[in-house]
Amino acid sequence: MTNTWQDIKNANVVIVMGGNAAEAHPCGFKWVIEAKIENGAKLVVVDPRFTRTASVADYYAPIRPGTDIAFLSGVMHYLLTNDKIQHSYVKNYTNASLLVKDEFTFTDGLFSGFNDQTHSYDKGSWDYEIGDDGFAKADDTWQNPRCVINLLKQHVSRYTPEMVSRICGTPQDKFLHICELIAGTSAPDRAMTSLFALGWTQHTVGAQNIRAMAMVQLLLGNIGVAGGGMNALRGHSNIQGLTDIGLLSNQMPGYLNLPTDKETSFDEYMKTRQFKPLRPGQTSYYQNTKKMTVSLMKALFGDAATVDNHWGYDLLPKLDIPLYDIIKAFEMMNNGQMTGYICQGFNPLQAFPDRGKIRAGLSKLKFLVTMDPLDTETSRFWQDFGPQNPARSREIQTEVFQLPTTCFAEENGSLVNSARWLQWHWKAADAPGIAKSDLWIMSGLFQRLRALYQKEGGAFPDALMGMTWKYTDPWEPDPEELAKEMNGKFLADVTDPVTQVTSKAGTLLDGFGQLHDDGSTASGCWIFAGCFTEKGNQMARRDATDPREQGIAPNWAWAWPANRRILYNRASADPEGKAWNPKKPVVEWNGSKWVGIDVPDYVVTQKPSANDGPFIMTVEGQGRLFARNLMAEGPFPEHYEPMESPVVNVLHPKVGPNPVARVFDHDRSNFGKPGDFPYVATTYRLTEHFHYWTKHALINAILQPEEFIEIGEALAKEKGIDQGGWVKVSSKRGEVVCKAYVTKRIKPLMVDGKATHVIGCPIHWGFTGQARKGYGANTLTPSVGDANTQTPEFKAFLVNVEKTSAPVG
Amino acid sequence: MSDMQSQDYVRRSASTMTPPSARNVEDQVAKLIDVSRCIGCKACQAACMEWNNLRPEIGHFEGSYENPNDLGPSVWTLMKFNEYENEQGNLEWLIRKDGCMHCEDPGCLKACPAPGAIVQYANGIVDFISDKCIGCGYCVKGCPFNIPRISKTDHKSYKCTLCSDRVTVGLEPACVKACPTGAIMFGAKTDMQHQAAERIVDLKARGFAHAGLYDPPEVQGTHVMYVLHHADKPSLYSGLPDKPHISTLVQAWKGLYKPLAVAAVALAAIGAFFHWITIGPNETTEEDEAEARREMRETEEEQAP
Amino acid sequence: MTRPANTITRYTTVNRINHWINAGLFILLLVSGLSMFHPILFWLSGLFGGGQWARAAHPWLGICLMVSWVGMIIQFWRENLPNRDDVAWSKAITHVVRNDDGHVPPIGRNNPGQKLVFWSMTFLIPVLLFSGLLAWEVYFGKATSIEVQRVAILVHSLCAFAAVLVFVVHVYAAIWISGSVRSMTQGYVTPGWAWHHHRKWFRELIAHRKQP
Amino acid sequence: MALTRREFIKLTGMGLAASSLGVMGFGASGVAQAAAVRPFKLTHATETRNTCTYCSVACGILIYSMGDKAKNARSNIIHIEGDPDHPVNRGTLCPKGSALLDIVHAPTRLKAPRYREPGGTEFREVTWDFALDRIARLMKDDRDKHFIATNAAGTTVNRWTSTGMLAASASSSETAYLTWKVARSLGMVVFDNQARV
Repeated sequence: MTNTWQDIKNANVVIVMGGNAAEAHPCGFKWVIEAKIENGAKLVVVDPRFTRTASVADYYAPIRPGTDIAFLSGVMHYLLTNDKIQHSYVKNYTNASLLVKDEFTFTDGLFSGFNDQTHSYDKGSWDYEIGDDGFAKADDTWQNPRCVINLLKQHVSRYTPEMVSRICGTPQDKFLHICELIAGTSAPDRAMTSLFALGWTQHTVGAQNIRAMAMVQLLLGNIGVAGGGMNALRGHSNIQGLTDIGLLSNQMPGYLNLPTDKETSFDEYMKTRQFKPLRPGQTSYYQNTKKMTVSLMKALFGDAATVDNHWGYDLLPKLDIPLYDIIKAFEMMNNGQMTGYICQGFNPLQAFPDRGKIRAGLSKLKFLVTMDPLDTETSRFWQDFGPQNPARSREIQTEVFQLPTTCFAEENGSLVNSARWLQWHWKAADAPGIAKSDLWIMSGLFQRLRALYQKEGGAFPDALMGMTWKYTDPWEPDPEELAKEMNGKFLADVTDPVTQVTSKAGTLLDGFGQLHDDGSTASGCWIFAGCFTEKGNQMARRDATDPREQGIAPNWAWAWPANRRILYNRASADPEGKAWNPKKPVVEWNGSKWVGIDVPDYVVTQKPSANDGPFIMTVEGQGRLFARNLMAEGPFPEHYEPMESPVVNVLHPKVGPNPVARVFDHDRSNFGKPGDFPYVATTYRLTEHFHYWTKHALINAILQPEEFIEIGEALAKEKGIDQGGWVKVSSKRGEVVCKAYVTKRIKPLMVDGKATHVIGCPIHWGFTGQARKGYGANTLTPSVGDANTQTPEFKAFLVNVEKTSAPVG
Repeated sequence: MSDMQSQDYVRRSASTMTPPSARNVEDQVAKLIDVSRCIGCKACQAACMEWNNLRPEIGHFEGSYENPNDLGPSVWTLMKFNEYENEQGNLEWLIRKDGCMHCEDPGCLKACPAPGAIVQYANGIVDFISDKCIGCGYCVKGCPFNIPRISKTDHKSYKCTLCSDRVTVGLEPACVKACPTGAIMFGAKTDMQHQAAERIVDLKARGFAHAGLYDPPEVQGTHVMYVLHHADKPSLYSGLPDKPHISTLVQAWKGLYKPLAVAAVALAAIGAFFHWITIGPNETTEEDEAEARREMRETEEEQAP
Repeated sequence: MTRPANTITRYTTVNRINHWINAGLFILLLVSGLSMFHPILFWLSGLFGGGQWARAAHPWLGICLMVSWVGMIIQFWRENLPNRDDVAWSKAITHVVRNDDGHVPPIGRNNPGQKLVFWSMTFLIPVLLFSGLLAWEVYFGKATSIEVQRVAILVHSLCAFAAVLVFVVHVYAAIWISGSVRSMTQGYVTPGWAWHHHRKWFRELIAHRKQP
Repeated sequence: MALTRREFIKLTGMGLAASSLGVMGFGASGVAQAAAVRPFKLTHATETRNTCTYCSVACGILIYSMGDKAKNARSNIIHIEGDPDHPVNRGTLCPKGSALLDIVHAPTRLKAPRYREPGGTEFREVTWDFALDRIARLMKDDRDKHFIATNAAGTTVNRWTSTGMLAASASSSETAYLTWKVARSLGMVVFDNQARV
């Protein structure tokens, strides 16, 4: 989230698209209701189903799963042709004026540089014209046809209301009404907030879905302001924290990347990261990357990281491919390329696409370790549970360890919520039986492995031996010690050149501004610097005071970066530093510095006249309507059909789905055709459940006891399916037998003149826990991910549905 | 635990004595359910089960999000869902939290034959005192909203207590506290009525011309009230009664009839007694015996050959 | 059973056992029913061990009463059929109540008052049973709509009231007409009693009397 | 450290007679009346601040446990409700959060390590030492066999691709950081968490 949960109440329009906030985040959704009641806001919901969010919406429109880019491009087309953009904002705060290289083109669904052998782009042409001064060229008059804004206009010109309706199945009048509501927030003092979640990410074009809305928001001037922003509601309680700390194949803490094979040396690695500004006078904060990286290496390897060994650069693993993501991992397992897998609080047999493939992959492992408070399906993948898990135990040679862990109520620590707040929590009781904390288990493994390597030697023990482990109890480090390590500290006495204050070695850092690249500071996660300072645990702060009740609460817990609650908040003020919306200012220039209810996302003393853009993390200082080379599919979002689609891509029939999606051969042969699987299916959560956990909780099992699908009345009638009756839903990959909920909330959509039926598949049931046994919707879903992130395409695929009888067993 | 110590009852089932009411100026409380803010998440149901330690059986999916499928002895509140296509052809998903309405004139209490099994506190909460419940099910017949349910295990009647244990110590009911969107509010009844009025203005501005408050006068108002977008048609909300009232059958049965019947029986007994002391027993005399003997003899003679 | 000579059997042993089972059940039903009928009578439930017990026992007692009453019907339906004499007797009801039996026409084994008791109960007991079943929460709480149950419970209480009135009349009549109680306890009446109260029956008896 | 800041709940429970709760509709007779209805169950419970374990709204919660943490008492969580001071949830909780008690006490909570041998049809309970020793051995054997120190071009890459890990995005940041250190110290690159989904 760029903003806070409470800040949603400042919105004039709330658009929920690519998510179902009321069901997935009820307590955050209260701020939408608050916006409606206190701010007269209009709630707009665009969703394939009439959800519980839609039930309290002012306006609802249906959309075919997987066509959000067409819808949003249509919105951009509307805004640009009807001149409903926030001109001053777009001109000053986005890259609309910058000129793009002449070689950059878009024809028949493909951007320039496509290689149809490798299914990837040479992104060389996806950039600005660079002048002799090394800065990007610009035309502030927007006369030059190569201006980003003009290229964008041209790009979205195909997305007329007729075309949007043809692709999305959204009736034109509904689409246009929503455009009008959205366009109203182009006024400087009005804001729209976009609330989205996995409804956008779980597509082969997931990242581009979000980009499309981010561009809409930039055109409207809604980023950085109160009641605006791009608000990813996110999933698990600490999914933000795990992303921040980089528990992803290619990540290190604080959004630093793991090196690749191409970056053979530390200098090589730094060269591609310390981005120089592309416009005059810009901050381009990533110029400080070396300070962050060195401080991380000092935190990780301590004395084993020195100038001489390039801060231990070779102690880090390097990647030969962009990602060893989970789809890749299961591909490798199925190919016999993996020996062991550890699932810590993760249940891939339920959570990952093409369940049959997941089960087969796990069966080929030598060992599987699960660490979980609950008895997960994954830990019992080898056991026969009837049709819901038809495993042949005796043929499966995998050794399985099921390790019991503590749960939230039984440990201290911090979690990062989607508004980037780090909040500390305390232990209330002991764990049941002899369950142990993850810290104890991971430390136990670490210590044992160290001992084994010490005794026996083995492959490259240096990183294992060099990893810092200076904890009071090395067998179960105290969470506070770890929090302090992430926050960082001085390793030597350092004198601040401005204030002349000397910080002693060992002093905790106050913020990432104190980082150095000479090894005098250590910080395990630079963006968390400031969370645990000499003043104490900032994450445990409990002052809920909220100036002007504008939803900032700056002294409650601590938010990264630097306790800032609204990202890019400099953009809440006009170029002169006055708030766009005088009723809800965030930060303003008072003549000598930036002040306000939030920590300015800006150099506090930087004058407005300095012309330093508000987006200080980017090389332009501006929001990007043109993404340069940062996306896999292209600098502008383009509508590509889901990998399994009921129709051809009417914009460019030859380029149907995402041309750069990574598809493994085995998976490609497992895609279904509309002839066999004529209905569009989508998967989702219900508000009564949290993924695959709450079926273990009796109350939640009572509230939604049994697996079902949602099907429109028209299709149910056609197929003779009764309300509450049994149905078989099948895809190319498997079948699910469950109950049917025949509903008015899903209506057939007219897509390119054809009635298209959508089937909804809630995901929550499996074969362990309290609720009734289910097959799991991931039995049906295709194993293919977003081209940038490899997030699986759970939201749009093809199925067939038939009436059947109850499963046996 | 003698509840008779309480001076806070204003009504008490099957009690011919007026309850003590020295403290008769307590604020009336009310729960306001604003269905236009309700997202049907069932947090109220979960919180109710958790706080009150209720765990009904795990049921089945039966073609709706309504689970459990009905109110029950351990289901004191239940979200009800209705997919309604309005006059404009647009879908509205009308979701209502069902449960005890805490009527000012409670039909359950009126029907209850067990003294003190149902009470109404001065703040308006209608509570079942299970210890005194005899499980006859009369409250089920008396309720205009079809709320109480009799347990098959202990044969006692159960329903929402409005978390009287929480309210007593100054806390709001569990469902109110949990409700993520503030669709359920709690406070003095007058405050809730003001709150509702504000909401109705907003709803009318959003095109719901018939928005209104559901506080049915037929039961002298309720301590659980709804803000409805379609207050003209409460029955759209999964059968919320348009005009809830204590059934005339129950009124007749529990009203004038009972004292009349008791009086009639008493009169009959008294009448018999006075008959006895005025007219006296009808005895068989020696003359009767003599007559009988005579007739027997005569018959014998007649029959003699 | 020992009894004086020259007495007449009015009720056989089977008759009497059946009657007293009936009477017992009826009283238990009456007491448990009244405890639920009006608060001032709720204390009666204490006789059953409390309200729950009274509530639980009442419907089972009702079923027993029905079974028992079927026995009564089988034994007594024929002699309770109305006949011409009943009209004359009924016309003289004012004489009956004043013990002015000289002006009361002779009557058979049962007089219209007794017949009324019999037929009233024969009508009321099944209606009470049926309406009671509808209102029996434990087993039939879900069998019918609440509206039907409301009707049932009103009908039940009206019938119960009627039955109570009949019962009062019956009991008092038994006390009032001396010798009646003995006829139902020991089974016999004196010839004088029969001659006095049921002269036609008496005459029938002696007419068909076998020679000793 | 269990914060018991919100002591008014306890105060209201213990010293009710002295407080002025008339606004909620009860006078001093409340205690007697509450006792008649159902005793207020949190009167002497220990209150601990925590954060809901489910979604990333991160609602503040108050965990109530039986026992005052005296030496001879074992705490047992009896109730969980929303933290009214929390700026986002303000005391509210969703249906998952409201039922947190049932996940803490789920009958399918694991209580001891279990092991399933190759081809086995059942789990059996094992000791922690057995489990961790065996896992460490399996990891080391695989790592020693499949570790890639240099690639074809001779670049030092120090990666291990044959054993992978999925981390838990409901664990604390501190756990996550330690997990990261362990995984990367071994050169593990097949490493992800739920953020991927």
